[in-house]
Amino acid sequence: MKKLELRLSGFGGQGLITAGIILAEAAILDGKNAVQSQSYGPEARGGASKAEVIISSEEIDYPKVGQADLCLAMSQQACDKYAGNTQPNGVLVLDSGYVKNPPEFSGKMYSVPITEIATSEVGRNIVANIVALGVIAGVTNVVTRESLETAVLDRVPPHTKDLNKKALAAGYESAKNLLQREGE
Amino acid sequence: MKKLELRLSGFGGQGLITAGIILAEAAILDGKNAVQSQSYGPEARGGASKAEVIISSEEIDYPKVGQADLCLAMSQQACDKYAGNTQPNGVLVLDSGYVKNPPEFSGKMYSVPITEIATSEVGRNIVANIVALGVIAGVTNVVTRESLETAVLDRVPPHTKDLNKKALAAGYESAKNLLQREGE
Amino acid sequence: MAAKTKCKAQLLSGNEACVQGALVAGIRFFAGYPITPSTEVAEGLAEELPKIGGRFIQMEDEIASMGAVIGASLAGLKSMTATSGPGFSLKQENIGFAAMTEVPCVVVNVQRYGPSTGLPTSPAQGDIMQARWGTHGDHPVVALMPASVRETFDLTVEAVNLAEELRTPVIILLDEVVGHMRERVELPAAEDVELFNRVKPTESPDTFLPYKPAANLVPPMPAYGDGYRFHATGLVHDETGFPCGKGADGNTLVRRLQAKVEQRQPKIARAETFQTEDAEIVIVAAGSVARSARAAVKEARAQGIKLGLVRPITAWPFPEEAIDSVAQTAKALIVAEMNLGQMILEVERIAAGRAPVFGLNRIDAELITPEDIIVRAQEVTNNVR
Amino acid sequence: MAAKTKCKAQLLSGNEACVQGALVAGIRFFAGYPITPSTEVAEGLAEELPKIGGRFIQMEDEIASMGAVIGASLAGLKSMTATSGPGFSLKQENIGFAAMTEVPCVVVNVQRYGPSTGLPTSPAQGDIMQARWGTHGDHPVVALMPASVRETFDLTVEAVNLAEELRTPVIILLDEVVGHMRERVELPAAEDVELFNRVKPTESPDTFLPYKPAANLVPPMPAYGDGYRFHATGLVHDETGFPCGKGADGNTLVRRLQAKVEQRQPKIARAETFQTEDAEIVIVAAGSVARSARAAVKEARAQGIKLGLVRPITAWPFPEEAIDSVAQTAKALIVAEMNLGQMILEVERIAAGRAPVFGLNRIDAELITPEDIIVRAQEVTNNVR
Amino acid sequence: MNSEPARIELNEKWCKGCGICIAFCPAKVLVAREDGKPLVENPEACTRCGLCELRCPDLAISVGGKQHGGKN
Amino acid sequence: MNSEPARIELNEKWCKGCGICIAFCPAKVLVAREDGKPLVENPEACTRCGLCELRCPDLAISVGGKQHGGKN
Amino acid sequence: MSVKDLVDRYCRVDKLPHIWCPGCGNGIIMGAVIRALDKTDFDQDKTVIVSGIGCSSRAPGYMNFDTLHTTHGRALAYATGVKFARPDLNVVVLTGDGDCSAIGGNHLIHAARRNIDLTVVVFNNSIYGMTGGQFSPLTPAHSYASTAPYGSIDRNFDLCKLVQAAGGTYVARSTAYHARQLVNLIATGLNHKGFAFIEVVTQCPMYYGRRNKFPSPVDMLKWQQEHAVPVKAAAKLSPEQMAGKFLIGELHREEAPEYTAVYETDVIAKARGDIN
Amino acid sequence: MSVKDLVDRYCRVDKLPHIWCPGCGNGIIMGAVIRALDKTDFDQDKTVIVSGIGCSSRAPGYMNFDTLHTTHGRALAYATGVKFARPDLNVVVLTGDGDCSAIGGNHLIHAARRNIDLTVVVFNNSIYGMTGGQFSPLTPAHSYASTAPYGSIDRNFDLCKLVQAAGGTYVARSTAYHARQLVNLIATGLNHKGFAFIEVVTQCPMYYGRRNKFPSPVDMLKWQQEHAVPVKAAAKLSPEQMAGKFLIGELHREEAPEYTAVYETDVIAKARGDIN
Ligand SMILES: Cc1ncc(C[n+]2csc(CCOP(=O)(O)OP(=O)(O)O)c2C)c(N)n1
Ligand SMILES: Cc1ncc(C[n+]2csc(CCOP(=O)(O)OP(=O)(O)O)c2C)c(N)n1
Ligand code: SF4
Ligand code: SF4
Ligand code: SF4
Ligand code: SF4
Ligand code: SF4
Ligand code: SF4
Ligand SMILES: [Mg+2]
Ligand SMILES: [Mg+2]
Repeated sequence: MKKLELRLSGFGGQGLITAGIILAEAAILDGKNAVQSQSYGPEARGGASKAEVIISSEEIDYPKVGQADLCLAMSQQACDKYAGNTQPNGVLVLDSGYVKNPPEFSGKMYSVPITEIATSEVGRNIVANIVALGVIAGVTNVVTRESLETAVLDRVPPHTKDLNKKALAAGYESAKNLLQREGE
Repeated sequence: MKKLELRLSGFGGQGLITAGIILAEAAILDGKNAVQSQSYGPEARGGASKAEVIISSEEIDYPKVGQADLCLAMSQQACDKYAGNTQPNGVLVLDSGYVKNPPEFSGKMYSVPITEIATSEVGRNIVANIVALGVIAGVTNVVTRESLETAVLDRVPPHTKDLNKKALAAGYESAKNLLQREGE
Repeated sequence: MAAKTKCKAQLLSGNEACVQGALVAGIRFFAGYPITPSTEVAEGLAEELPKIGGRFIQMEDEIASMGAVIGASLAGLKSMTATSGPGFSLKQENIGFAAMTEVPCVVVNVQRYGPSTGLPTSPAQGDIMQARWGTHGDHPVVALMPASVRETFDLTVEAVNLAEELRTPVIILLDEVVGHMRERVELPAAEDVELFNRVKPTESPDTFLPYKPAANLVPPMPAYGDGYRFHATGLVHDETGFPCGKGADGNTLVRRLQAKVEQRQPKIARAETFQTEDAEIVIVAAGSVARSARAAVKEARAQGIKLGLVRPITAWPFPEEAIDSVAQTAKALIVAEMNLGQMILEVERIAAGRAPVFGLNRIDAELITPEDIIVRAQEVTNNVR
Repeated sequence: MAAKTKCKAQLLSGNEACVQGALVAGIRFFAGYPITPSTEVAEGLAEELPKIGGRFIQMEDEIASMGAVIGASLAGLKSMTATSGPGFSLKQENIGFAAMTEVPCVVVNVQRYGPSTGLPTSPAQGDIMQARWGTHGDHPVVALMPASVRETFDLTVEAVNLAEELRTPVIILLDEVVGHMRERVELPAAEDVELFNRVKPTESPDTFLPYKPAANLVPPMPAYGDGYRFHATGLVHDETGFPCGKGADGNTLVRRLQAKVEQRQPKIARAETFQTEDAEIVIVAAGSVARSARAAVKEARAQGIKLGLVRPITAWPFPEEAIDSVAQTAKALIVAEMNLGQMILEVERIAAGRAPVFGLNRIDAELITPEDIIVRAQEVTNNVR
Repeated sequence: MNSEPARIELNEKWCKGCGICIAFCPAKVLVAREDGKPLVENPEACTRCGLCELRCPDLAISVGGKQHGGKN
Repeated sequence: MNSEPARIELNEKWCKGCGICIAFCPAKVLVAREDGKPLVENPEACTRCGLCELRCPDLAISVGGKQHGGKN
Repeated sequence: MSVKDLVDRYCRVDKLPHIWCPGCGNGIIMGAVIRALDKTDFDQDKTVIVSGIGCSSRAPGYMNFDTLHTTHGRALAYATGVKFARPDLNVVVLTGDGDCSAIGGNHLIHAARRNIDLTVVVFNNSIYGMTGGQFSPLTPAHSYASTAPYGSIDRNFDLCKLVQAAGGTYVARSTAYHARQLVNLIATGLNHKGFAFIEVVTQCPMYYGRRNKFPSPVDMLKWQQEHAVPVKAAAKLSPEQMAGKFLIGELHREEAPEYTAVYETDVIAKARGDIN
Repeated sequence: MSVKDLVDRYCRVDKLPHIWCPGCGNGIIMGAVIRALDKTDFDQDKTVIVSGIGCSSRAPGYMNFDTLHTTHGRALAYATGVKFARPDLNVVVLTGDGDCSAIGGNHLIHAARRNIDLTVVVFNNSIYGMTGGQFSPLTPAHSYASTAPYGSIDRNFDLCKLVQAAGGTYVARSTAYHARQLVNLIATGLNHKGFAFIEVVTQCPMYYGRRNKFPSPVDMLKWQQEHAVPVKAAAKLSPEQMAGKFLIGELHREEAPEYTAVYETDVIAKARGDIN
C-alpha cells in the first residue's frame, strides 16, 4: 500500500474526529506515515462532522483527502454529501441504522448497523465510533488489529478500556461475518 | 522681495506662535504667499518655543526655514540656539531684557527692550509679542503696517484691540527710533 | 470660526483644511480620541459640527471611535475619524470590518515618527505600507497623500466622495509637516465643490438584496431606519448579507471588494509629474517631501541637472502608470521618503529592472531638504554613469 | 499530556507541536485570549505550563495579552502569546512597542480567512504582509512560516531563540491547515535541542547603559529585579534608555533596530528549494501550500514537466537570495498563495523583470491543490513559450 | 523641640515659582519674590510642619531641623 | 376560561429535543418521546400558562387557545 | 401573540431553525427579547439590533430588523455610533458575557457612563461558547474550562454592580429559567430613556455544562431556579443564606439626562447660538 | 528623610528638574509616592514602577527603580505581566485619568477583578494634559476642554466606586492638597496584599485650569481643599451638603485571595499533583 485516503463522516457527537485520530495513531504504530485532518463547520454545533485520514508508507505532501479510498458515513446527510466523492473502486461503509437510502456505488459497499451494535452488543451507543473502526479495519486491513487496539486503549479513559475493547471486537466480528457472507 | 525667511524664538508663553501666524496673515493681506510652521518640543511645556514664517511673492515649496533672513530672539537660550543660524547679512532682533549676552553677528542686530516696552509703555507684558511684531515690521518692511495692524486686530480678542494696537505702535516707534539713531 | 469656504485667501493649517474639507464634503459625524499630531482635526470638528447639526463624540479609545464611525455611517451619516500612528494601529481591526461590510467612512492618519510612541510631535512617513496592509486578510485600500494645505482640503473632499462611491473606508495619509504647517490658501465656495452621496436602493425592501452589486460592483446602500431591515456582518456573506460559511461565497465577495477598487484604479490612482519628460533622474516623493523635491528640481535645473519629479497623490492604489512611464525614460529613479524605504518597494517592483532605483531616506525627524535631494541625485548620477 | 519530547513517533497537530516547541524552548509565560484557529495553543499551555512552574494567564483581550507578555519578558521570563487574524490586528501597537524597546517575545498567528471575522475556521495566508507592516512606523520583523507539524515544533524553538538573541518580537505565521492537521512526527529529545538565552549584562549597574549595543548590535538585557534599575520606553531613547526628544537619536536607534535584523538576514532568511536546478517553471509557495506544490512538482516531473519549488521558510526577512537565483535560471515563476497576492509582490520586486512572475491565488477557503498548480504551470508554459 | 529658626532651603534651579508653598504655609513664613519664588521672611514662625515640602511640585524646598515624612 | 383542552403544537423540524418544556411544565402535560421531543400526554391538565413556550430555546412549541406574552 | 405570529413578525423565518445546540439558552433569551419588543410601541423599521461576536451574538441574524453583527467586543461602540447619529432609532444590543465583559468591558462602562439610550441584553452563559469553552470574566471562580483545566482562579465580576457603578441608569438581572420575568425586565429596559442593562444568566450545555457536571440543560435550568433570589426575597435573607446565590429582578433605576438628548439641548443649541 | 536625601535615594537626579509645568500636581504626587515607598520595607531593587502615556506617566522616568513607560492605557496589562511573572517584585502603577479610565478602563477593571497585587496611583487632573486639554472620563460634567468648547456633556465616572465594584480590595482617594494624607494612603496601599487603588485629584493649571477659570495653581489647590470631604466628616453630612463635593480617605478595604498567590496554591500545586 502506497497511500490510502479515508473519510469518516456523520454528525457531531458521534466521535468521528476521535476515530480519525485513533486510526492515524494505529497507522503510526504500524510504522506508517499518517495525516489526519477534519472539517470545522463555522458553526458545526451538532451538525455535520468529518474526519479525514491519509495513511502512507511514504512522505505525505498534500494533506487533504480528495477522492477517498474508503468512506464511512454514519448519517444519511453525510452519505449524501460524501459517498459520491469516493474512488469508483473504493469502499463505502455505512451505518445502516442511519443511512436508509444507500447510494448507487460501483465499489464495495458495506451496510452495518454500527450504532445498533454499539447499543445492543456493547451496551453504550457512544462507542459506535470504535465499532466503526473495527468494521473498517476488518474489511480493509488498513491498519493491523494489534495497533488499532493499542491505539484505542491509549486514547480512551482508563475506566472505559474494557468497553472499548469490546466495541472494537464487535466491529471486527461483524466485518468478518460480512466478508464471509460475501464469500471472500 | 522674492522670498524672506523669518524665525521667531523665545520661550513658551511669549506668544511667538501667534506672532508668526499674524505675520503670515499680514503677508497674505499684502497679496503675498506665506507659510508658517513651528517646533513642537516633545515636551515643550514652558520650554523653548519657535515659530517660522516664509513670505514670498512666488510659490513656496520647501516649507521650513533654513538660514533665516531675520531672527527674533526673546530669550537668551533661544538666542544662543538660533542666532547662529541666520544669514550673515541678515537681521537679528533681540529682546534686550532677556538677552544679556548678544552674539557676534555680521548682519544687523537690534537690541530692543521688547518686554519692558510691553510692560511699562503698554501696560501688559503679554503683548510683548505684538510689540516684537511692530519692531520687526519697523526695521524690515517685511509686511506693510496696515496689513499688520489688520492682521493683529483680526486675531486678538475684541476687548484687547486697543491694547494690541498700542503695542504695535510702541514697537514701530522704537524701531523708528533705532533706525534714526543708526542714522538710516 | 464658521465653515470657511468663501473663496478668499486665508492662512490655514493642513489639519484645519481637513476640517473644512470634511464639512464641505458633508461629513456630519465624527468620533475620535485625541492624539498628536492629529488632534486639531477633532478639535475643529468638535467646534464646527454642532453648528450645522452634525455630531461630534469623543470615545473612550480609537477602537471605539472606529466602531462608532461605522455605526453612524450605517445609520446614514457621512462619517469620519482622525488619528495618528498608535491610534491607527488600534483601528485596524475595525477598518477591516468596514471594508468587509462596505461601509463608507474616512480615516485620517496624520503620520508621526514611529515605531511605538516614537517622537509624537515629529514628522515621518512610516505608515504608508501599514495603510495598505495593517488589517488582517485581503482587502482593498484607498489612501491619499496631500502635499499642501489646499490639497488637504481637496483630498478630504475626494476621500469622502470615494468612500461614498465605493462603499469602502478611505484613508487620508497626512504627514505631520503638512498637518501642522499653515499656508496661504484659497478655498473654493461650497457650492462649487462636487459631492458624491452614496447610492440608495430604488428596489422595494421585499426584493432588495443588500449585497447584490450594481454594474459598478458596488451595492446600493440603504440606511438603518429606511425600512430595508438588512444585516451587516464581518463574516463572509452572500448577496443577502447573511453568513453562509461557504468558501465560494468568500471568493465571490472578497474578489469583488478588491475588484471594485481595482477596476477604478486608472481613475483613482493619481500622480503629479513635474519636468519628467526629459529628466535623467526622476525623484519619487509624496506629501511634504514632494515639496522639497519640487524645490530641488527647480534648483537642479537651474544648475543644469535634469531632474524630474513623480509625486504619488494616491498611496493606494499606487500610481503604477506614472512610475512605469519614467522607468522607461529615466536613467535612474530616487525614492525620497521619511522612512526606511516603503514606497521604494512598489517603485522597484514596477520599474522591474528597467531603471535602477535608489533610496533617499531620512528618519531623524527632519523633513528631507532640497539639498539632500540634489546631493543624492549627484551621487546617483555618478553611480549610473 | 506531559511535555512530549521523547524521540518517539506520535500524532500531533501543528498547534500542539507549537505548544511542545514552546515548552522545550523555555517559554515560561503565556498570556492570551482565545480565538479560532489558534486556541489550542493557549489550551495546551494552560495545561502544561503550571506543571513546570510556568505561568498561564488568560487576559481580558489581545491587547492586554501582548502587554502582559512584554511585561513578563522584561521581568525575565521567555514569553509568548498566540492569536489569529482579528487578534493579530489588535496586538500590532504593542508589537511595535516590543520592537522599539527590544523585548524578546514570540507571537503566534494561526492565520484564518479574512478580512474581518471572515471565515473563522477556514484557512488562508492573508496576513503575510500584515506581519511585516501591521504596526505604524519603521521596525524590523522576523516571521516564520512552518509547513509541517515537525517544522512547527522546530520553528517555534527557533522563534524563541531568535527573539532572545535579537531582542525582538518574532512572529510564527502558521496557517489553519498546518495548525489543525495532525501528522506523524518524531520530536527530538529536549536535551538535543539547542537553546539561546538572552545575554545578560556583565557590567555593574553603575556603568551599565541598557541600550548600548554589543558588537552584534544587540544590547545585553538585565531582568527587572536584577538591580540595574533601567528604564524602558516606547519613545525614542538614547543608549541610557531615556527619551531625549532628538531626531538624531531616533535615527541611531531605529536604524540599529533595523540593522540588527538585516545584518543577520543571510542567517535568518531561509528557503527550501526542491528540484529547482533544471526547473523551467519554479513555484514559490509557503506553509501548507508548499506541501501541495511539492506534490505537484513530483507529479509534474513524472509527466515530464520540469517544475521546481522554492519554499520560503521565513516570511520576513524574505529569502531574497533563493528567489534571485531562480529568477536567473527559470523561464517563469508562479507564486501560489491562499490570498490575493502578497508574497508575489516581493517576488516580482526581486525578479526585477528577469523572469515573468505569475500568481496562483485561491481565496475560497480551500487549500490550493497539486492539480491547481499543475494546471497553472501548463497555462504559464503556454504563455511564456 | 528645637528652638533655633528652621533652615528653609530653596533649590533655585528646580523651583518654578508656582507659589504653592507660599500660599499654604500655615505660619506665613514665606512671601513671594518678584519671580514668584519663595522668600523666607519669618523663619522663626516656622513650625517645621513640612507642608511646603510635601506640596512643592518640584521637590525644590526643604525644611531643615526636623524629621518628618520619614518612617512612622 | 376556555374549557376545551389546549392545542399544543410542536414544530418537529425546529425542536431539538432538549427536554426543557417537559421538565418544567407545572401541570406535567408533556412527556418525553424516545428522541427527547415532547409528547402531549395530558392536554386537559394544561393551564395554558405558556411557560413551555417561553422556555423553549427553539421557538418550537406553541400553546393555542390563550393570549399570553402579548401587550399587557 | 402566538409563537407563530411572533416568529413570523419578528424573525427571519428562513434562517430558522437556529444553529444553537439543543437546550442552549440563547434561544430562550432571543425569544424573550422578541416578546419584550412586541410589548413596546417601537416601530420595527426604526429598531436596530447590534451584537458582537459569539454564539449569542448570532441572535440578530435571526431577527427581522436592521441588524449589525460587529467585531468581537465592540457592539456597544458601534451601537453608540448608530444611536448618536440617529437618536430616533431604537437601538438594542445583544451580547455575550465574553463579548461584553472581557474584550468589550471598556465600551460597556463608558456607554453606561454616558447614559446613552441603549438597551443591552447580556447572554451570560459563564463561558466563551463560540470558541469552545474558555472561562470568561463571569465564569464563577473554581469552575472548569478548557483554559482552566485545574479550575479557574479568576474572581468573577458582578456585572450589574459594575454597570451601576459606571453610571447605568437601569440595571436588572434575570435567568433563562425566569423567562416571564425576563420579558418584563427587558420591556422595562426598552422603555427606559437612558442606558438600560439586563444580565441574563443562561446555560451553555455544550461547554460549561459538560465540564462542570451538568448532565443536561434541564439540570442547568434547575440550578438557575435554585440559585436566583428575587430582590425582595433577598432583603429578608442573611448574608449566609445568600452565599452562592445571586439576585434577580430590577436592581437599579434612576432618571438622569440622556446623552443624545443632552447633545441636542446643550451642544447643538449652544453652538448655534440658540442658548449659551 | 530630608527632601535632598529622598531625592538622592529615590530619584534619577540627573533627569531633574522635571518637564512638568509650574504648579502642576504631578510633582506633588510623585513626591508622595516616593515618601510612601520610603515608608515600606520594599527592596528598591525589587520594585518596578510602570506607567502608560501622558504627562503623569512621565513620572517613572524620574524615579530610581526599574521603570516601564508603556503604551497609552496599557500600564496595567504590562504590570500584570511583570507581577505575574515575578510575584516577588513589588509593582507600582502610575497613571493618568485618561490613561487609566479612558483607553485603559478595561485593564483597570480586570486587574481589580483578579485582585492582583499591584498598587495603582491615578493622577486625576480631570483632563488629557499631554495632548493639550481634551476632556477625560473624569472631567466633571459641564467643564470646558479643547474638545468640549460648549462644555462637556459627558457624565464623569466615580472611579473609586467603579474599581470597588470591579473587585478592588483597597480603594482610597486623596488630593494633591492633602499631601500628607496622600502619603499615608499610598503607603497603606503598598502594604496591602491585593489590588490597591488610590485616586489623587490634582491640578493641570496649563489646560484644565486655564479653560475653567482658575487663575493659578494655588486656586486649584484651594478648590481641592474646599471640595474634598473626609469619609468620617461626610458621614455627618446630608446629601445636599455633599452635593458637588467628593470623598477622600480610605473608601474600601477587604481581605481577599491574591491572584499570583492563588496561582501558586491552586494551579501550580494541582498541576504538579501536589494537591488535587
Ligand atoms: C478580536 C477577537 N478576539 C477573539 C475572537 C474569538 N472569539 C469569538 S467569540 C469569543 C467569545 C465568545 O464568548 P461570549 O461573548 O461569552 O459568547 P458565547 O459564545 O458564549 O455566546 C471569542 C473569544 C474574535 N472573534 N475576535
Ligand atoms: C493609542 C494612543 N492613543 C492616544 C494617544 C495620545 N495621548 C497621549 S497621552 C493622552 C492622554 C493623557 O491624559 P492622561 O492620561 O489624563 O494624562 P495627563 O497628561 O493628563 O497626565 C493621549 C490621548 C497615544 N499616545 N496613544
Ligand atoms: S515647614 Fe510648615 S511652617 Fe515651615 S515654612 Fe514650611 S509650611 Fe511653613
Ligand atoms: S512650591 Fe516649590 S516650585 Fe512652587 S514656588 Fe514653592 S518652592 Fe517653588
Ligand atoms: S402551557 Fe403551561 S401547562 Fe400547558 S403545556 Fe405549557 S407549560 Fe405545561
Ligand atoms: S423545549 Fe422546545 S426544543 Fe426543547 S424539547 Fe421542548 S419543544 Fe423541543
Ligand atoms: S456552544 Fe454553548 S452557547 Fe454556543 S450554541 Fe452551544 S450551548 Fe449555546
Ligand atoms: S500640561 Fe497639565 S498635566 Fe501636563 S505638565 Fe502641564 S500642568 Fe501638568
Ligand atoms: Mg458566553
Ligand atoms: Mg490627565
